Amino acid sequence: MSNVAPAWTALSPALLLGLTGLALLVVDTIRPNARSNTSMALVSALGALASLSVTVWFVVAGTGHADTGGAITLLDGAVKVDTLALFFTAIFASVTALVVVAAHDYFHDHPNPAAFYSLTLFAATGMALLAVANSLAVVFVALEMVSLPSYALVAFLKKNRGSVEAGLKYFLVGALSSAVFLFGISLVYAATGSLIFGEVASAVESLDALAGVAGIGIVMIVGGVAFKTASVPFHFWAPEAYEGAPAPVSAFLSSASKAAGFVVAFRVFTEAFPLGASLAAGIDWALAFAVVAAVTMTLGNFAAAVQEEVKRMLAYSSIGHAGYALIGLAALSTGSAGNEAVMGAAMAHLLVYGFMNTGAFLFVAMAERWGIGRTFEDYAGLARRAPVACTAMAVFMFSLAGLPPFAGFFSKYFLFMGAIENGFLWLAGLGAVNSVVSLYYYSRVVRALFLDDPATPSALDALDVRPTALYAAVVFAAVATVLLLPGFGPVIDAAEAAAAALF
Amino acid sequence: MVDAFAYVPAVVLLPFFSFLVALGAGKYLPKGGAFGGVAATAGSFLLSLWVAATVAGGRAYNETLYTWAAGDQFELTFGALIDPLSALMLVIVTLVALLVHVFSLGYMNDEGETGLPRYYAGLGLFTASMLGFVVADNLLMAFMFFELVGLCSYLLIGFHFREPGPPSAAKKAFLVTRFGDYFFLVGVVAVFATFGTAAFAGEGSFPALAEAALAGSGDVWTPGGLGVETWFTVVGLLVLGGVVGKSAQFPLHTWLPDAMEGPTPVSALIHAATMVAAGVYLVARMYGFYALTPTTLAVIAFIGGFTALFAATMGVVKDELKQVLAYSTISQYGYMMLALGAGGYVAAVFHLTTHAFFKALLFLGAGSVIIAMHHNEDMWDMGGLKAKMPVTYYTFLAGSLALAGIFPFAGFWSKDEVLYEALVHGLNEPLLLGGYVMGLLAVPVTAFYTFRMVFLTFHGEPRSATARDPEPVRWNVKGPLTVLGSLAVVTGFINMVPVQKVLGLEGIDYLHRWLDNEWGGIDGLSSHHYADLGPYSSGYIGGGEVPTVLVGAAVSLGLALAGLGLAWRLYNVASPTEHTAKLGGIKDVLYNNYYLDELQVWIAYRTEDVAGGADTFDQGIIDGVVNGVSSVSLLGGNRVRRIQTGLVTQYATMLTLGLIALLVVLGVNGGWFL
Amino acid sequence: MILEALIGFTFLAALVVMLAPNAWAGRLAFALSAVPFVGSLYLWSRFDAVGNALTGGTIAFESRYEWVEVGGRTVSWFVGLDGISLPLVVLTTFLVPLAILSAWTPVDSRQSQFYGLMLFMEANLLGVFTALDFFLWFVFWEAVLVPMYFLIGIWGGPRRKYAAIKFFVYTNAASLLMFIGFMSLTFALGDSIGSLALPEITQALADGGLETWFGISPGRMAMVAFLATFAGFAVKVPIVPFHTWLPDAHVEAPTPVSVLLAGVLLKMGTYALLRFNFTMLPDQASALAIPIAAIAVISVVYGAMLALAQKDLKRIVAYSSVSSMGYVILGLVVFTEYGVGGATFQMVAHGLISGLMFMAVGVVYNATHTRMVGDMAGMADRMPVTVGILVAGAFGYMGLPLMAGFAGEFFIFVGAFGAPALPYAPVFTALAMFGIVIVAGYLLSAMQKTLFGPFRLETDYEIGPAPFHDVAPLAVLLAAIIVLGVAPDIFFEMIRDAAMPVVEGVSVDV
Amino acid sequence: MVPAQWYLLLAAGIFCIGLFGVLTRNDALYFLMSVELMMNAANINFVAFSLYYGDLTGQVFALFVIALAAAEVAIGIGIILVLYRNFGDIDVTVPTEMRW
Repeated sequence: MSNVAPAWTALSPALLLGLTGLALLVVDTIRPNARSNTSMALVSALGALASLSVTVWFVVAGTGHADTGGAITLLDGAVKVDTLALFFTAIFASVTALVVVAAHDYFHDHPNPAAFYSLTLFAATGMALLAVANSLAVVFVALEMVSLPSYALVAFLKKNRGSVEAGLKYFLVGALSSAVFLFGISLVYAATGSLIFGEVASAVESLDALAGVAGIGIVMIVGGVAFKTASVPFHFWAPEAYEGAPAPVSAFLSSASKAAGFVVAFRVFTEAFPLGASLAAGIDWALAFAVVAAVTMTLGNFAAAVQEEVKRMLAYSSIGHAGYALIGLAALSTGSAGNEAVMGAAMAHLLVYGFMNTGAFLFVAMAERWGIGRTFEDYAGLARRAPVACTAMAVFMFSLAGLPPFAGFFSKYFLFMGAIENGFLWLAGLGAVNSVVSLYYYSRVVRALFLDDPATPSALDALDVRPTALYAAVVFAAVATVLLLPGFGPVIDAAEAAAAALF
Repeated sequence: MVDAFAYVPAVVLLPFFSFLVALGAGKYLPKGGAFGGVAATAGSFLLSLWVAATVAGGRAYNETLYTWAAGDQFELTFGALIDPLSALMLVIVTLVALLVHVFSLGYMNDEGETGLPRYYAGLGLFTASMLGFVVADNLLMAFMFFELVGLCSYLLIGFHFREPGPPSAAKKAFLVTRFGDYFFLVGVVAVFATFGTAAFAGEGSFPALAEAALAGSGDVWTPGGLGVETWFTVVGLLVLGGVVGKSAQFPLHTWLPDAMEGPTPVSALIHAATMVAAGVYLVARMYGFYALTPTTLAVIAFIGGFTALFAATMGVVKDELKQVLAYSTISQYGYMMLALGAGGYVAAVFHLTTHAFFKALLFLGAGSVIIAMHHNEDMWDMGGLKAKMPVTYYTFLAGSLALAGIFPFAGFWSKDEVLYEALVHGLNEPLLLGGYVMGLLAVPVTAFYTFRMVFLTFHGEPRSATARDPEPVRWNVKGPLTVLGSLAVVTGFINMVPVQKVLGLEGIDYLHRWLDNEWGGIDGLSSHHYADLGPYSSGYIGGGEVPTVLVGAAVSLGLALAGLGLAWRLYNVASPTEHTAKLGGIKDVLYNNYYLDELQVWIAYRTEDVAGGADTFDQGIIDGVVNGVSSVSLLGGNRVRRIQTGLVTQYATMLTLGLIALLVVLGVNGGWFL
Repeated sequence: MILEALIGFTFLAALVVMLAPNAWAGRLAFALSAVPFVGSLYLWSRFDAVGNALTGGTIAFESRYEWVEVGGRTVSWFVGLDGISLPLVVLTTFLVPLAILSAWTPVDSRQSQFYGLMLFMEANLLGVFTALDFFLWFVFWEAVLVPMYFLIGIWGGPRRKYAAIKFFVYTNAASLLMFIGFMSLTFALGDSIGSLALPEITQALADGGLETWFGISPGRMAMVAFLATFAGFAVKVPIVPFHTWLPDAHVEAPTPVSVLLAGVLLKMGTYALLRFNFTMLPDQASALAIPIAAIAVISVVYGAMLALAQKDLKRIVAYSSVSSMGYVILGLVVFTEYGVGGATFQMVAHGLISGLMFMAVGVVYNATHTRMVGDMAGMADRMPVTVGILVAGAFGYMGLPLMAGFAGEFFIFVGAFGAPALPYAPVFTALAMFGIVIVAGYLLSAMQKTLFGPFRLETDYEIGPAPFHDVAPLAVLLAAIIVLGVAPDIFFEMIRDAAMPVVEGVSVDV
Repeated sequence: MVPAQWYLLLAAGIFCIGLFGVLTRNDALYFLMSVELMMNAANINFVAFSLYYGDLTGQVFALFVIALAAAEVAIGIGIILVLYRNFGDIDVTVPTEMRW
């Protein structure tokens, strides 16, 4: 079909998101009185779902798939729509939908929610662009397009010191990282003389004196990626940002924004700096990722194990999961058949993670909506009053810990399998150790919800409201987390196909 | 005509059904299900007689009846082996069991005991297990029923579970015998591993295979290339462990005196015909194997002789009626072991038979006395019961004369033959001779404590109110006593070897001919076959067989009479007094049973200490490591989280340092800075 | 399809019970759990497998659908039964209804959740014993942890949270170790396997399909994988020194959960050891025969000694389970018909007997609210029937002939004593057998102190006989134990048939 | 003309100056300016090497970067504003409520 429709329609998922955001902004500016939280949440949700359905349709129809004429390149090769792009666009769209729906209840008494919805949608647009970016220039622009709204979103509660502090730290670290990233790009440009991935790749094969320059540039690009994915050593913003930001924003950042960082990484490092060529030039970025992955997962999980606040624990756990996903890049080896498997597993993990982690943060959002505290003790005995939500939370926790019968089990174990297949036993072993630790702190949440008794009999009286939209989002995420186990086949197939297209 | 052997399973199953009936419906039946038990044992008794008659008719039976586990490696089966030995044993067991059931009507029902269904269920199962053991055609089946017998003894000894004493005695009985059975079980497993079968009789039986292997015409597995004979000795000794436990031989005899906590009829059953007899019967059953290993035989003989003397000495100082009988039991089984060890297969079975009757008699008599004395067992509170309860007295006297080995009572003949065998075979076997000497020394001691008991109980003046006016006993007590009493007198005549030898009368050694398959039996299970296998040659004193017989008999009889006389002098007076003081220091040792119980208690406590140590180690070290790992990880987590200082400038610094570190690593790795 | 129906129904039943009102959740759960039992009996009646499912024997009720394809390996829904798994399936479906019945008295809060989780666990256990694809098996294997965590953590004793987390994390760590070890093995098999189906993997290993993989030679790979998987399963079994989670879990868990924990969950470990280590890597197993036999013996004796030191009835039974599992390991490592078969039989026998013991102790506990040996005496006086069965069960545990325990243990002993595959077999066997004396020691003295003698227990209420629905399951279990003890061949025959290929799989120079 | 390496060095120098500022200054605005400096260091590379390679991509991208930097500053100023409202200071080391 993509031959029938004009090529630009391939970008329609991104366009849909952007247009929805603009529309909200317009309505909000022209008729400030007409706006209602519900209607705008509805509109933005519809926009996100529309883009999701289009994406899914494309995937089913095989747009950009090798069978249908391969990837569609636009704008002089600066943009490229392929399975990888669609796969991640699907993640972004679904997370966005969940987040905006949840936000409806979260911001029920906020004076100006409109800004939130449009900012979210703009950030989502930027992610969608990241997914299709085929030039370092587009990558940087799209990255900023994701970052700038995110800063604002984190600091969205202007009167809340936590939110502001989080916003500041996120912004400062982010600005620094993007500067580093940009300088890295400039060095690569200096070394290769192009920004289009394909041309960069061919230039990398013939680097001579400038190998060092390109190497430094690549490492700096690694840094930029590490910032987006909240990986060591660019992770410092994450605990504070996730903790201080409004919970839906934390969900959005920790799921979608992280995935955005990974799509960049996957594409740039496979298409612009192919492993073989880079190694020939003495630039072993896989080693860099291996180190980063190892440190990241260990730091994230061990720090998460000793947190008192659930939200901050989730923040660290999300750092740990970044470490897992990085295995997808770290465990690559030149010309190995296992590459597709491991990178595909990483993608699948990010998809599943999109649901289970978003769900977890949305549960925290619900807790904040109820106005109960943030620590494990405050969550004690919640299951008595909110069994459904708590069951969903238990599902998220066990799935994050990688236990069946939930999707997190498959994605995590396939990731380890991939690492083992490529001979990275030590990485898989480290991952195993970490997931044991993670089992400990995830089960702490379940223990608080189901096993512990409330501190005071009146502790649970705060649960007076039933935030419907939040419930809907959480339950949907939970159902998705469960159903993705039996339905894992298509997911992993799509992911491996997408990965295969990169090598 | 119908074949008696087809009913062999019924012999075993009838008491088992009485067990089921008593257990299930006992409380709805009259007498707590007693009649069921009586009927069942009576039935088994009649069937046994029929089976014995059939054997006498010249036939034998050795069939596999049920396959327990049909592996290719081994076939584990149940079956029945009916030869003269088992037929004889069947009759003894069923008869004694029947009489005990009847006696129980008087001892338990008339005394208004509670929990009678449990009691009769126990008796039924006990009898059934013993019968199953008797007919067993292979070692595994024998072991199984051997263990079941142990279970029943536990249940019956601990019958009065509401009191503190019986449960602990029951535990001790089971534990000590279990300890012996451990070796037995290892032996069974070893027999399977060695021969691939555990059948007692027939071509493929393990004694036959062992014989062949020793003859060099067969090949068997031995561990680590061990010599065949050595290995057989080891196996024999392992199985012997079970025998020593069940037959209460030194050093595993300590459970038996405690077992007196059980109801007296149970004691009669345990000691006369079932549990304790099982050990000796087992050796007799697989004698074809033991006969092959002289060392084992010597050990058996020595243990037997030692136990005979050792237990007898302890019997001398006991005050309770049943205690004396308990030690006499240990001692008498010592004689049987001595006989078996000395190659006196027939003598052992003979003594087993006579002892079954007169010991059952003595226990039931004691039971009758205990009824009369309102369950006071202290002999020093009795006296003068002779006039009050004549039937009990005269039967008890018969039993005592038999036990003391006084001519012409049953015990005399059997004990005399035991000692004779030990003597003639022991003259050139030092170890065996040692056994003989100790056995001989035990004779006067036995006579002494037996008649000390008789005189203290029945003679002299009543020493307590109850003794002056004892409670009368009914037919169901006197009946069994009469039967057993007459048996105690006449059983000896089934095997008057000495008379035959001295007077040259042919054919009055019925038991010899019976066990020699003269009327019928299974090849390889006959006494002369065992004699051929046996390592012993006979030696005689005084030139020839007859003098040896006479001398042996005269010596033992003389010693017995001496012992009796001493007891007469000391205790057959109006108001006897304790003479134990004369023993001096030995007295305490004897009272405390040579401190063997203390030793075992000490061992038990030490074991518990070791266990406590293990527990501490487990909780402290092993579990400590497990918990340690988790606390260490949490500690690490606490260190890691401190990196997040909250100061954004420090974040920038660490970020930069991290980036530089990456640059250095890759740069050095990739050699950019060259 | 029948197996899918069995597992699916159990999952469904769990869901239904979960949503049922607390009031009659117990009855409903019992009624529903009877269905899988009937189903397994039907399976038994129609069972037609020959040989071992992994070594090319015919698989009963086989059914296979491709599920996921990853890294050139297909993961499929692949279930089936052979002579080793069927008895365990029957055991599971038999124990669960009884456990549910025994829960009626003690469980008095959130019943619907409790029974729902029990059934959920049963479904996963059935999955573990029927799955023939590694990944499917691993899914069920891990899924068992979740209900167990809640069952111990919510309805357990005072230190339930500690016990639950310990069990949860410890066993999961072990599973991960095992996973990595086994995965490396499968990848070292290279192209000789196209799926993770256990039979295919076994075949490939037997055909020497191992290649040098990232510089690891085949022999080394097999040995490493063996050690990793063995350690992983050893925690589940548990074998000394990986056993310390067990007593805590048992003591804290409510009675019915202990029943399943001891009765079935421990068997997962031994079952996995048999399937993976001893069937797939027999040569490594026999190469390590001496150390394995050593830890088996240590487990037996050390576990028994620990049991001897305990004062809590449940702890006693828990440690004696450690001891009994030692027999199973010994039986497996000797590679003889009676050894391996007896080990499998002992899994079932011990499942029944330990289940009975925990249940009976639980019934006593319901009345006394204490399990401490010192706190009570002469219970036989007040609850004769329960105590009678408890005593019978204890003798079963001591290996009394004509009860299932003796059959299992004797098979193992007789199989082990002369085993050519294990050097010094007679010594090891004799040492292990001494366990039967120690077990008699601690069980008899515990019973003497608590059940017999003059009645003594400080309560402000009257203690009477236990209700029928508490005693009935005890009686049923006892009957089953005796039946298996008198006629072991009803299971042992098919077990032998499935065990022989394992025995023949090992190449021993006799 | 000036050889390319010099531009590289210049850019690197400016980048390091910016980085130094980031690491040493606690004032949010200085922080912001330093980041600007770093970005412009990158721009120097882009412009210089677009001249060196003779294609316009670099220069065009430089323009993009300038625009983005402006946007970033806008957001940054906004955040610094609320920072001042909530903490009464624009010292970035003041807000340390969330840590560990």
